[in-house]
Amino acid sequence: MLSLELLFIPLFASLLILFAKGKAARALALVFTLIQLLVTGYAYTIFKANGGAAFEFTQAWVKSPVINIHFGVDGISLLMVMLTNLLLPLIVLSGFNRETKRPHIFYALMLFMQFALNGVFLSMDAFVYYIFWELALIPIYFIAFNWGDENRGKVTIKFFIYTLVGSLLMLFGFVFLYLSSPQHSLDWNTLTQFKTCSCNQTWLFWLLFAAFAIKIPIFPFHTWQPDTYKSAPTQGTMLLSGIMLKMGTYSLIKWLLPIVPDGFKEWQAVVITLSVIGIVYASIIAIMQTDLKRLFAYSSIAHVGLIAAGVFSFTQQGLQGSLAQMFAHGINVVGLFFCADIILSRTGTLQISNLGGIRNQNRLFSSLFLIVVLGSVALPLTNGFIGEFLLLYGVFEYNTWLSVFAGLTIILGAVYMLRMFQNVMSGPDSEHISSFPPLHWNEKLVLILIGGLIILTGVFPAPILELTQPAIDNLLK
Amino acid sequence: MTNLLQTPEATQNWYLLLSTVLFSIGVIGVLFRRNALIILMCVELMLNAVNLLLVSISAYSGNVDGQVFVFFIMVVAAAEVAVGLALMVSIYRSIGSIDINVLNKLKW
Amino acid sequence: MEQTISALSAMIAPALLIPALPLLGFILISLFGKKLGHLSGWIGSLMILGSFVSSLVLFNGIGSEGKLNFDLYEWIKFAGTSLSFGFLVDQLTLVMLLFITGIGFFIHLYSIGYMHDDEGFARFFSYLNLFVFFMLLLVMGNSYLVMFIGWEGVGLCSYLLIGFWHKNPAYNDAAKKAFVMNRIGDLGFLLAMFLLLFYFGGLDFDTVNNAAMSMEKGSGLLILTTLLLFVGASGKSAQLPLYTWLPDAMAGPTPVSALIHAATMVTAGIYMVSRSNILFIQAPPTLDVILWIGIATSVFAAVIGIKQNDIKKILAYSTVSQLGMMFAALGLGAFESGMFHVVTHAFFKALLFLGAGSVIHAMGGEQDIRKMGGLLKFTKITGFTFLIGSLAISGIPPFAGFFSKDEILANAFEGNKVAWILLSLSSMVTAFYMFRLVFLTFFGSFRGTEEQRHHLHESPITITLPLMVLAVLSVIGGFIGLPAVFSDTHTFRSFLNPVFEQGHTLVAEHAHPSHATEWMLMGIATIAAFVSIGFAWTMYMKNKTLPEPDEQLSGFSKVVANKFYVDELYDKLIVNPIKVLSDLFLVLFDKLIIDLIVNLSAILVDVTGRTYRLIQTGNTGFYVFAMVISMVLFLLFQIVL
Amino acid sequence: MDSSLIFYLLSALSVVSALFVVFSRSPIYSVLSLIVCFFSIAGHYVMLNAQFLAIIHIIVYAGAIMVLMLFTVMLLNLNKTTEPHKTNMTKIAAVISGGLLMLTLLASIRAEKLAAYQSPAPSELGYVQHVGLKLFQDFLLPFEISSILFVSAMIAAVVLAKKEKH
Repeated sequence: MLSLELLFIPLFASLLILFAKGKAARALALVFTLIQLLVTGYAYTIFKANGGAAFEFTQAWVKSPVINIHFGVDGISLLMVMLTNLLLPLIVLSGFNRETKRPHIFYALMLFMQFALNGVFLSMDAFVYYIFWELALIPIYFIAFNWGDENRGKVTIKFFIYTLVGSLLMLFGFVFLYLSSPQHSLDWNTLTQFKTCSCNQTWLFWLLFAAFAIKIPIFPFHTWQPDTYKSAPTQGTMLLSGIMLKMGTYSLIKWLLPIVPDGFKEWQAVVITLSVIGIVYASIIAIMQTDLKRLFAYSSIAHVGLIAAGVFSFTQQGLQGSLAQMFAHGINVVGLFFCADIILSRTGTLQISNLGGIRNQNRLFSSLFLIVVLGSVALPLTNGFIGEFLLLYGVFEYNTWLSVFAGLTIILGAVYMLRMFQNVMSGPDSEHISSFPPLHWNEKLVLILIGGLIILTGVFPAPILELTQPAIDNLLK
Repeated sequence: MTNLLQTPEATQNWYLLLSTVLFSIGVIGVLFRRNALIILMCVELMLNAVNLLLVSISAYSGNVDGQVFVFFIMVVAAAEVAVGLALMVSIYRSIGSIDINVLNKLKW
Repeated sequence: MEQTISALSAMIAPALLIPALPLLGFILISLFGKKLGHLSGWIGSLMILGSFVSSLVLFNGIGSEGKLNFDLYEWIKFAGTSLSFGFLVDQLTLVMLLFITGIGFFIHLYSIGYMHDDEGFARFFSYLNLFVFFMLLLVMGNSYLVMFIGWEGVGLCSYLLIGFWHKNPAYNDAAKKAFVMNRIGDLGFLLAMFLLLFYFGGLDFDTVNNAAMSMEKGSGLLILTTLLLFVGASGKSAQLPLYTWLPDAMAGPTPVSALIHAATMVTAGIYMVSRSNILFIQAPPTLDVILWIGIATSVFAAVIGIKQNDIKKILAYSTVSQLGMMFAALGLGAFESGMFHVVTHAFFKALLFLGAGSVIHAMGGEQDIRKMGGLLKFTKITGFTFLIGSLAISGIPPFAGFFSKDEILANAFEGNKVAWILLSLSSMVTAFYMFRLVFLTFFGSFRGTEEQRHHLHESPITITLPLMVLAVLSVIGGFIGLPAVFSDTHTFRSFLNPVFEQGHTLVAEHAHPSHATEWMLMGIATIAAFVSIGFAWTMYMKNKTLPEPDEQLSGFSKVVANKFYVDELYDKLIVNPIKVLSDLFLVLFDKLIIDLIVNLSAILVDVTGRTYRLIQTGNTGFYVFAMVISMVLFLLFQIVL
Repeated sequence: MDSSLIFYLLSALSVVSALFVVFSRSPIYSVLSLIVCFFSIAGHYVMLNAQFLAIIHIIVYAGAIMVLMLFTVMLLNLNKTTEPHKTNMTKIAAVISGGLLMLTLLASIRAEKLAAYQSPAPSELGYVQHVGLKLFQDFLLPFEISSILFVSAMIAAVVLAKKEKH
């Protein structure tokens, strides 16, 4: 029943916030995301003590076709739930000193998003999962469309249709699975136990994978992403990059791998190669980006490419690493985009060439930004290292040469991140920046928390790894 | 004159033929005329052809369900005619014609 | 090993204290730096002094026999593999610990004076303490993974400190270059770790060494692993072809150049190879590679050093050259000699850099030796200590450098005559350019501006005290490793014996050179050094030649002065192609090809919609007609099938 | 009289009057012949033992709907002269496609076998009580919903036919 609580708190909050006004809306949003965080913490302790039994919830819904509302968790989904509910308060808090138009709708959408994301991670029935998957798209669409920059119209439509096409293919896949499963059920347990013949898995893999690959996004399905990240309001970008991407990578592990294992193995080489190409490709593009948000977008493509490569290496450490890296990347990328937003709000520009010398003016911000940057270039003792180490080791075990290629990410990552940091933060004062006011209290708090998390999970990653270990053992069986 | 309706099957076949013919005449009417009112009447004719078929099958299979169906079709037809005629009147008022070739505003 | 732990468990606390104190210093200074003001310098120094004292305690407790190895906690754990955060203190570590914390302390002390007027005073000390923390982690780790933490950590600190004066874009470029080049090496290290983890069953030194012992000598796996490790080492220790960052790294404040880019961090590669001596001994082809790369680097950098005019750049190239020499020693299998040179080099190179810092301080920031001259009169302590350092690096007996260099040359003579000739050559060139530096800077007449002359003064005590201490060490440091002709016991070698003895069992014992040969080698080395110095004296003292301005250079000397155009070559070969590729990817692939495919599908839908729309004529008759025809078709379809 | 003779007469009447609906020039004649057609269909209902339906049919169609139609024709003042005509081409096309539809319908009916004949239907099958019972037991909900349909149709008709105020 814990699943229901995790779902209904944000849903209820979302409805409640609709009726709030102005500042009350975001205060309410913060309160409810914090409550949700507490419940998640409680859920974690319960899970540690008793396993996932307390989360199980099943309720018959439609008789024909047989659809049950089924929620439940294993270590993998709980980790994602934790990431979601950990990031949401930070994202809400990050907007505390910003003026948002119609805040009640904005924050209601954000909480609704949290509801849908939790739903995606908690669903154990493919149909319910699909509903939440699509449901998550709606609030982010409106957030990007109503609060984005001047290009938002075209960009959001592209993003929306792109993802929708993928999801529809996934739906076809699920319909086929439903029809071919002997019990006519879409329950996760049924789908993973019954194995459709490998002749079908060959194409079924691509139906499901298309949806995930677009969401992640894996090269060459990525072109929606930089534009969307650029156009969406920063809090929306944080949601998109921090959590929504993880829907794709999570689904690779939770849904794709166990349902079509033969297809997975058949296309393993193709996808892992694509992912590795994506890593190098996106890293190289990132080097020459002139816009801060677009640079982060391409760096994100590179990072998730490595996550996908790790998943498809189909090794213990690859899978472990991908989960650790999802958690880390969620935190880091939110931090990066938040830093970009802080810069934008103070200087009015994100053009790297117009920036510079911020370090001279605001040392605290520059130190915290540096920590986030270091986390994302995977320095040891930051959270990024654990993930990248395991991921690269996973890819290494799959193919040595591929790992050399994928390993270029640690070099290229340093190149584009440091180049960015140098041009934006160091150097003489830029004439475009008249002053860089000190950080607001909420900005300080968010960045310090993010920095703390980066180092904490980098020094003590064991809880994350232990949480997901049993589930991964299960998968590899 | 021979009795055409010797067996139930024969009866049924003749009714099938009759309602098909009536239905087709209705369709020809819809295609043939430009007066919206006549077209509406032809649609009524088609409905009646179907009704006749339903009643005949009801008799043939000894099941009263078919008749109930006809009953409901009549209900719908009555409602439809009321609304349809009202529409026609209002269209005539605003355009001055119920020629369907004039009523082609709803194109690309 | 269990037994050792219990016996030495009393040593765990001081061992933990060693890295903990600098970390504490870093945290304190970075949090309260503003309030502490100049006190932060003293706090930073005290922390390092504390580490030094702990190291002495450890030195005393562990001695020449013991070995402390313990795990702090499990760091990364997956599927039966557990990678711990653990420490290992043995004799090799002790040597490193002592000189890192010892020299580190004096350089901190020096920095208090040197950085006194800098606005980033507190920040400087927080970075410096963080560096020492990571460096200690590097040498104290009991596995490659912990070493790697320190490895990347010192890279980070090096980045922060090279770009310490971050308002200057050129300094930032240098910092970034250092970090990226190190990262190239780190990738090699990382891949080597994967190989070790996968094929050797672990990352801690014991496991790896035991596995390596049982492997066939010279197997492909061993060669590959060691080569990758060496790639890592050559990145950090600035060997060909990854050396170009080190001269640029002189952009940082001079104490940083002394501590990081001369004494400690750059020797991490040598430490790593020595630490993995069993692996490397088991892979002889890699040792050959190391030998020749070391020699090549040594000669190459020394030649470039001749034509440099920036006082710090000269020292930087000399560092690269000396590091090459150390690697050559490792390549010859003489790990102790390599380490010995690491230690003595740390003494005199730190001394030289700090001396150079003092000179720059006196000259008000001027670094070009063409504008100096006759400084000995004004800065006596600096001048004399600098002279001592130069004598030490040139290999003049009985200074420290003589003994360590002699050992390496003796090993080279035994191992490979060509190597011996080349290394001797490099050594001679070193003596030449060092004394070129000394003569141009401290002797002759002053060539700077009047204002600078007015400003000339000896530095304060915080600066001169470390100089004096290091000068003393540079004089007597060599006596811990006297050659066999002077003494039966080579203190340094026998102290390190527990670390290397296992490795030595793997190679056939080659005969030690006879005493006569040793005398001969020493004689040749000393004479060569004196000849070089004499040559420099004739050129710069007697003939008073001045290095020509940059524009007048031509031919080979222009190529040398421009460092053989290696940076330009890298730009052309690697940097520019990547930039072009980046634009190509973005414009051609992302915007043109991929987006075209995406947009084409949208255009297709658009065109279809526009075409289909025409069917909607608005003519009801036509609609009904279409309906009837489709009904007919549908029914026909049913009948036919 | 022979039942088949009645069938003949009624069928002929309905087909002829239906044709007249379509091809008559004056809308008034069309309406009147449609009424004739509906009466003949009511006759068929009686022959098929659907007495109740026959009554309802006459009341609803002949009594209500057709009167409404007639009124509309008169209200809109439709007559032969105002009647729009299609070109001959479309007329021929209409007849041909209608005939084609008839042929395919017949062909498809022939292709399908009828289900077996049940025991002869009792003549009281179409009595009020039978239909009524069926209607109020099995089809109660649709029946009630149809009343809502009527109300809404009524309102719609009133609203639509009302003169717009400007």
